[in-house]
Amino acid sequence: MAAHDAHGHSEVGAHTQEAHIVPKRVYFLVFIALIILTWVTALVSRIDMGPWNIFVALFIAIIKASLVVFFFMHVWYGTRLTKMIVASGLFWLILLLFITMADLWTRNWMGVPGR
Amino acid sequence: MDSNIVVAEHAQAAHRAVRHHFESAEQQRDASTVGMWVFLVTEIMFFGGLFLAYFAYRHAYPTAFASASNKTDLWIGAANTTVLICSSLTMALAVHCAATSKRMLLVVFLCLTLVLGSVFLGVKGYQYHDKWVHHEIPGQNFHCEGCADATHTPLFFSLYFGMTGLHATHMIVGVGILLVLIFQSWQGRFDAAWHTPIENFGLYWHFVDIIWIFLFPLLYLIDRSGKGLS
Amino acid sequence: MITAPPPVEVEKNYINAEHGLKSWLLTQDHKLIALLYLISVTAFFFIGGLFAVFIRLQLATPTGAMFDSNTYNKVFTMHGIIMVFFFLIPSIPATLGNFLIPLMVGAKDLAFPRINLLSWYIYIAGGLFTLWVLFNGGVDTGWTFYTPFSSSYSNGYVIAAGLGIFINGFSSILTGLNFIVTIHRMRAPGLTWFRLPLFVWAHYATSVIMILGTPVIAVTLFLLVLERGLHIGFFDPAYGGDPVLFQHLFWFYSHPAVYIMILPSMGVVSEVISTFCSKKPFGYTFIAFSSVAIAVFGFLVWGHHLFVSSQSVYAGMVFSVLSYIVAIPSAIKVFNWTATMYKGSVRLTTPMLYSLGFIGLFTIGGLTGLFLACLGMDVHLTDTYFVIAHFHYVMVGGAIMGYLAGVHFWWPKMFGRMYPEGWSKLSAVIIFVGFNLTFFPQFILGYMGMPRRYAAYPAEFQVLNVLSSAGASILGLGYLIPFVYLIWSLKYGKPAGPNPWGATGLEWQTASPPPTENFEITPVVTTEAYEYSTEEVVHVG
Amino acid sequence: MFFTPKGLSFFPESASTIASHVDALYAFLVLTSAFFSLLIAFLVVFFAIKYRKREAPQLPPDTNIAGHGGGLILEIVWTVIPLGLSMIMFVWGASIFFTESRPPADSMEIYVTGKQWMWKIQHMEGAREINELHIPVNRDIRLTMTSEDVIHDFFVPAFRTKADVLPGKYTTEWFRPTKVGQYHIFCAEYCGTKHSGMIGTVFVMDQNDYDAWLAAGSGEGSMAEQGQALFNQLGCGNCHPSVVNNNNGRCPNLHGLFGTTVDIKDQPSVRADESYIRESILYPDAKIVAGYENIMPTFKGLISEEGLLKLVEYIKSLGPTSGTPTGAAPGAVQTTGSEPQTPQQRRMSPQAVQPPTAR
Ligand code: HEA
Ligand code: HEA
Ligand code: CUA
Ligand SMILES: [Cu+2]
Repeated sequence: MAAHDAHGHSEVGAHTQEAHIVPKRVYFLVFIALIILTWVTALVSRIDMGPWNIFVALFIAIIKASLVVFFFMHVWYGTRLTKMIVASGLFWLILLLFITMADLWTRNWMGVPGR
Repeated sequence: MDSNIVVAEHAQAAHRAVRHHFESAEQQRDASTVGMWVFLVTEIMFFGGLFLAYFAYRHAYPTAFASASNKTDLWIGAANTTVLICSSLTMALAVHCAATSKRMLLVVFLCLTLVLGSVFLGVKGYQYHDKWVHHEIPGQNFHCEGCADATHTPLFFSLYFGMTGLHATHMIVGVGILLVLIFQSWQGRFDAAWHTPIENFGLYWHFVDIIWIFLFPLLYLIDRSGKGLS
Repeated sequence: MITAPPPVEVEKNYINAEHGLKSWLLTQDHKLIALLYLISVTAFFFIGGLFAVFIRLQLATPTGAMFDSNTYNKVFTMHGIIMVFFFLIPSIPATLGNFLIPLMVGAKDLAFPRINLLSWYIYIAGGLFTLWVLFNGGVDTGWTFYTPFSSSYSNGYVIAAGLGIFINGFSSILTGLNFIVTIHRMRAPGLTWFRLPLFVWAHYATSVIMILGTPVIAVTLFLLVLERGLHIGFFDPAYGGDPVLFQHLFWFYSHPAVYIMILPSMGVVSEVISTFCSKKPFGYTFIAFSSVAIAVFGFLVWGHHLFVSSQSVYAGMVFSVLSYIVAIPSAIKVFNWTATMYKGSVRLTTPMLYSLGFIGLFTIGGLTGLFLACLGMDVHLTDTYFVIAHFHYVMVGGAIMGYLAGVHFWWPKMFGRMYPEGWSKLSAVIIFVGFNLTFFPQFILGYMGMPRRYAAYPAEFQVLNVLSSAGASILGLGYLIPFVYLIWSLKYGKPAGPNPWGATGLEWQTASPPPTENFEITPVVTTEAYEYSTEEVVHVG
Repeated sequence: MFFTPKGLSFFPESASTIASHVDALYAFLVLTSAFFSLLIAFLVVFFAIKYRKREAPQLPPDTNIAGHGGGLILEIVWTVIPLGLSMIMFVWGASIFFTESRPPADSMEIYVTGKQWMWKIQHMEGAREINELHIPVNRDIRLTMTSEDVIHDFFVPAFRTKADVLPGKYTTEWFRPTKVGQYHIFCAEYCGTKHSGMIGTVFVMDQNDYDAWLAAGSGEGSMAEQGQALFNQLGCGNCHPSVVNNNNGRCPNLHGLFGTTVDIKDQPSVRADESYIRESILYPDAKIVAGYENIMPTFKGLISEEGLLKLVEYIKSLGPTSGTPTGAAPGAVQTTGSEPQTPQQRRMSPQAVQPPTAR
């Protein structure tokens, strides 16, 4: 949130809205990757990897989500502000999840019920 | 008066879609994009509460979650995920067409998105019906046939319905907005110079897609290897 | 006070621009919406205050002077819900913030005027739900809605109350969203981040909390409503659900929410102190960044409400130490305000009196927060009147004092009229005295062990309770006086002129009341905020 | 600290070992807070008087406290000093809390069940009471608590301690009373209509009086005995062996189970504590002991929380061993048949309660 994003004032006008039009090719590539990953995750789930299954599943999901965010949602080409907003959303989500889970994970460490 | 301000005259932007309190079309577009992203952040946190509940209970009752998850249909889930991803592609293409002023293609891609979204919802409805038939809806008649740790399986199904239900609600809202946008595109309201609604709706639609990208592995893919389930 | 410039001839301003009820209810002018909020928020304050009166009457005798315990439980629950969700959270942001942020950043309106109006309607809808609950017999869960009491055992209208707050949450979200976008994208040319008034910084931080926290309480209450309505057990121990998980979710929002309540007040106080010392606030950047720090760190400490809840000891320790960290930015602010007064030209106007009251009372409230953040101490103090005293010190002594300071400070701007100086100072003193008499005894009660939410109590607590009730009646009187004279001043007050206080800041550069579009011509900013410089002549444009 | 003319105290009685620590911490906090509050109040009032102006100054001064750069030093000073002080508060408070969280190993155990709106208390010797708690002075007392309905909180101001009492799980609270007398028990977590009526009295007695009180108690036998009766009545013994070295392969041997680590099928192993035993009775299929089948029926709805506590106490009385729960541990414990140790013996025995160890 630096001073630089105070909006430029002088340029006025009705020129093209999109600063950067993403080439269609990118969309198709991302799409193919998403489809492949969907089926990979479904198939991989049938292999017994013990506790690793969930990590693999989440890892693939994160890759897929990033592809959507960066390319379908244009964050890759977006302003710093957009990136910051996305990042803070994720950061706070992680705070919520991890801090609470940290409580649950450490619940029995004391060896005293309820402590 | 002690004035620290230099007041200067400024040219007003003259564009049909610029509202009176904005200085320029660019400022207006920027504002709505930022606004849309901020809104999506609130959506992340909104779903975040449910994800937290999910992780907490999966941590506490892994067996119950594994066996209840096996009650969902993996292949239908994967197929439906594919449908949703297709709709994301058509939506992305719709935005592209709006940005390049291709009116007819815009309408076509929006319609495709609408159809794919509806297919997704239909399949979801079918799956709900299936759960209903098998008494796998938490409540009075709940029953999890052959589940391990059956006492805790209602937690899984409560979350299953809570999460997919909230997701489906977002889809239904999206379908409603799509209908309006299709009509407006048909009328030729959007072009390269101004198509903010299309763009923002695209963001929304992709966001809903992302939620599903996480729901699918979390709800459908627990312990699918088939070991250790009685 | 400086003599006001000759009254502006009754020009078109935002109030008289249009007439009729419709022009109010359909307005998209942020200033009119702010007034709509002002009216509704005040109404809720008096409803909540009425319940406070009932609480204090009940507690005047050990056995309870007014109600049976069932009714009493509903009384304090409604008091808490109304005061927190329908008064204090929207109070400053939705009224003063709404009115001033566009003015302060030199914009014609907020970024999304229609959404702004929508947020008021959502607020009213949520409020109506809550009032419906009230008239149908209330709800008795405490404002915290802890499960499984709320989900399975309460005999009140939990679902309706939950929905009321759920709906209201969206109003808060939309307000925050509007502020964030406005502050990012609508600033006047030359108005860089570090030229922004501290009030705007405070509201930026507040909006961040609104955006990131409110959805979580919304989904939490949504789950609670589902659980109570359908008995499907998200938190129900009967299904293996964890009631402490509900508490985590609840406080993930509700702790940061206390900073939603205090940060705007801090913003007001920064403006007022700077103006009435005619001095740039000491440590501008530190005050600005401490607001942001509070907003961020405020999200890391919610578990300090769960020290005895059977949360893990280790989690408790982390939450405790982080609670101390989040106290530091508040300390920085207090010291900077004090330092601002050093060698200032201090004018003890009404807003200044309220602000000084704020500093003192917030300090006491904040420092007692440190008692509660202290693990070994909190085990004894939690759920006693010590907590009640702590949070009334920060919320009533802090936030409301700040709110009153702000209302008095910008009243001339909002309505173009001055209020009577004598009465307003008198009421400030009465409120200060009444407040301390009401809530100081509660610290002692708390350490003695009197639990909160008790409709009746052992006789040894009576003396202090009577003191507290006596104080509350003084306090109540103190709140009625401004209510009367502020309304009086709308008609009979002296005309104020554009800048009655000799303040800096863009909002003082336009007429009082401002025209609908705020500024005749878009301002261009060339200097820092709070430039009470001697070279004024040079800059007049 | 504060006294009214009538001698009414405005300070709570301090009647446990923890209480004096808490009071000392309180004194420190009060002093620090008083210092800062008075400092700020003094400065604000002083500046307001000293620099008071009636009019807005025409040429207002813009004065920094120490000229250029002085600001930064001050900012650092008033960041670091509060930070340092608050870390003292944190460490002090945390150390008290740590003590409060770990009951001494040979504490006397008492079981508490909260219910809207009463406290039901069971002593190991068998005595039961409602809204009253009789305990001997100068003994470590450990409460194991649960609730039948909503969340309650067992609060004894004179002992400066409290803990929430939750449905569906056990929580622990301990104290060591130091003064004979009667003290309030309050329910400190809002629990519904008669929350303010959920109060009681702790009677701290000297050992002789306490023994006499116990002796006059009920003839129902000790809690462990009652638990054993319930165990037999519910037919648990038909499957679960509860003597040394007896393993039928169908149900885990409960002898010497308590306090050991149990391997669970498909899940991380757990410590066999009160909560685990409770869960195993109510939700037998939640955690299946490795090597066993899921054949146990649930007893949910068949046993009250108080009954569960009796069963827990009975299983506890079967003693811990260092061996595996399922079998062998030959000769580790000398017990005669299925007869549980008497509570008296158990309290004396040093290994009665596994010393809690942080992992
Ligand atoms: C406006 C609202 C507001 C604010 C600003 C605060 C501020 C703080 N609060 Fe408070 N709090 C509430 C509203 C608020 N609180 C409410 C409503 C509850 C109860 C809810 C319920 O249960 O119903 C509560 C409860 C509450 C608890 C839980 C008590 C319990 O239930 O057991 C705790 C525990 O840590 C706590 C701590 C703090 C701390 C550390 C701060 C800090 O931010 C304070 C920081 C300020 C200062 C420290 C003062 C200024 C500093 C100096 C003058 C310098 C000297 C400083 C040092 C030496 C460090 N609060
Ligand atoms: C913004 C928040 C806010 C505000 C402003 C207040 C204001 C006051 N509060 Fe409240 N309070 C809470 C938030 C707030 N409170 C919360 C969150 C709780 C916890 C609830 C729970 O446990 O769930 C609580 C609980 C609470 C309790 C504890 C109840 C209990 O635990 O049993 C008490 C007891 O004294 C109390 C007293 C007061 C008093 C005397 C005021 C005074 O400041 C009020 C002064 C105002 C007036 C007196 C109104 C003035 C008007 C008139 C007098 C006119 C009369 C009206 C008409 C003719 C219409 N409050
Ligand atoms: Cu039990 Cu309050
Ligand atoms: Cu808090």
